[in-house]
Amino acid sequence: MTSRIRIQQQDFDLAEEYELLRQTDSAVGAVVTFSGLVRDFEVEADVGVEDVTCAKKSIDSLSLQHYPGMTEKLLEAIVEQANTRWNLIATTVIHRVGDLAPREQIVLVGVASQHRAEAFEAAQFLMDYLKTQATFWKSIRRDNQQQWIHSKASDKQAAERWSRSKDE
Amino acid sequence: MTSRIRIQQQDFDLAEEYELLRQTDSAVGAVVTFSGLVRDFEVEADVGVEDVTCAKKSIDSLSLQHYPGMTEKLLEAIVEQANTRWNLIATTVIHRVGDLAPREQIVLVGVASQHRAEAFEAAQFLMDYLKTQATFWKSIRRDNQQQWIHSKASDKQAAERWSRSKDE
Amino acid sequence: MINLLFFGRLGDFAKAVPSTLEASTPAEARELLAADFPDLGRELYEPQVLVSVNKMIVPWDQPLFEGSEVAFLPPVTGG
Amino acid sequence: MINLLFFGRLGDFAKAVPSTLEASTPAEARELLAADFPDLGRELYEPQVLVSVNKMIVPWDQPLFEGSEVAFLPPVTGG
Repeated sequence: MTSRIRIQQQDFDLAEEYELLRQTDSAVGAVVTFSGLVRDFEVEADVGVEDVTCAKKSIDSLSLQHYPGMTEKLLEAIVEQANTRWNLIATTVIHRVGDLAPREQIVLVGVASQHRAEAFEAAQFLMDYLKTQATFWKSIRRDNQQQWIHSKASDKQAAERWSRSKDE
Repeated sequence: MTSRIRIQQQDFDLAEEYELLRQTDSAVGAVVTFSGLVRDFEVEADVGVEDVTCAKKSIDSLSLQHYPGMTEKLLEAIVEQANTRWNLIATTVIHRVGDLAPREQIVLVGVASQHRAEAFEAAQFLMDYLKTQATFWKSIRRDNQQQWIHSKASDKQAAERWSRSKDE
Repeated sequence: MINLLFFGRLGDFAKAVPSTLEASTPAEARELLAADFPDLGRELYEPQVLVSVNKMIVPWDQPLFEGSEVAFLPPVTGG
Repeated sequence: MINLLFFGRLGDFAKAVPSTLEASTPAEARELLAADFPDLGRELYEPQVLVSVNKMIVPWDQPLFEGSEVAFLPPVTGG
């Protein structure tokens, strides 16, 4: 399997990465891409005395920190796991770091395989594991104040479903 | 929801469609694309006296026929179903017809949403339903002979899992 | 008169078939076709073959009217 | 001496913390830090905080050596 992993400040070009994935081999029948984008708001939980409410709060920018040297190793391990589980022809994982404005691209996961089921599943697996295992930390900036984002229980649950069973 | 459905002979440009999807709204946090490509072989079952074996047979080209007027209506209904099930911001479905060489693009499904789970699921749903409900028929050409492709039990099973329950 | 369309592999068996016919249901059209074109008939009676009238999938006993477009559809294989 | 790194929100609490320390395990390093910097200490004792040594996640009682890189990692939030 061909695997491309990059952590970078600059933007990426989906079209370029897609062409690399689809041209890997004439056996490629399916390419799935996932792009994560900066939304212009974050959903925040307000924990009150009697109940918890969620509010959308607009943001000015997002900032991504990572642990250089460790993140690359973790992403390689995640891609290796996907490749053991599914029969993949090529994978691409690109994650940006530094300051990002709303609507900018944050992350790209791409998978090329013979059949669509394995491309869809592997792309979802890669995103679920990247979200919960790779050493990235996100903070938002709003009104000149920086605020670290809390990890989400839903991301943890999404990653856990893959350890239950392969076909679930 | 913004929906784009096209059936066309000419090729499509993933980058162009992706830009339309991601620029729909500043709430877009996730874009999933699926591209189906012509492989240079088809897997065929040889039914023998005692067992069934599968052989990869190379192909010269693929040809796609459809039922104009009906296919569009069916694709609209499929997209409408996806939009009822998930909270989607934009969808794109493009299917090519006519003669296609190996490595050419056949189909594109793209979904933009706030969160990744709904984009992944809706894209898979659209492909599963497109495969089993939209009036397209594929034939292959090999050594100057045309041969119609048989429908796959695995595609039928893939579509059926969506009728079991929403969250399964 | 109704108009007939044959898709996918059915088209290969329907090359000599007239494009119009007198029939009051798709089932009757199929019966008439099978009588004149037994190879096509065998294909049309395959349980997976569906029929549409004016681009809507319908039951085989759906009433037909002057000018109805009746299409015989083998299992689809797009994507 | 071991080298210390603090990521994510932990970095906000570690601005006055020295970048090196004498400790034989991450657990001992955490104890020493908590004694001098109680706000940081509370954060480091959160059960979700993990520790890595030389870029590998390890248990808190992992032996440390001269020059070990010890990083304190709050729950990750990439993607």
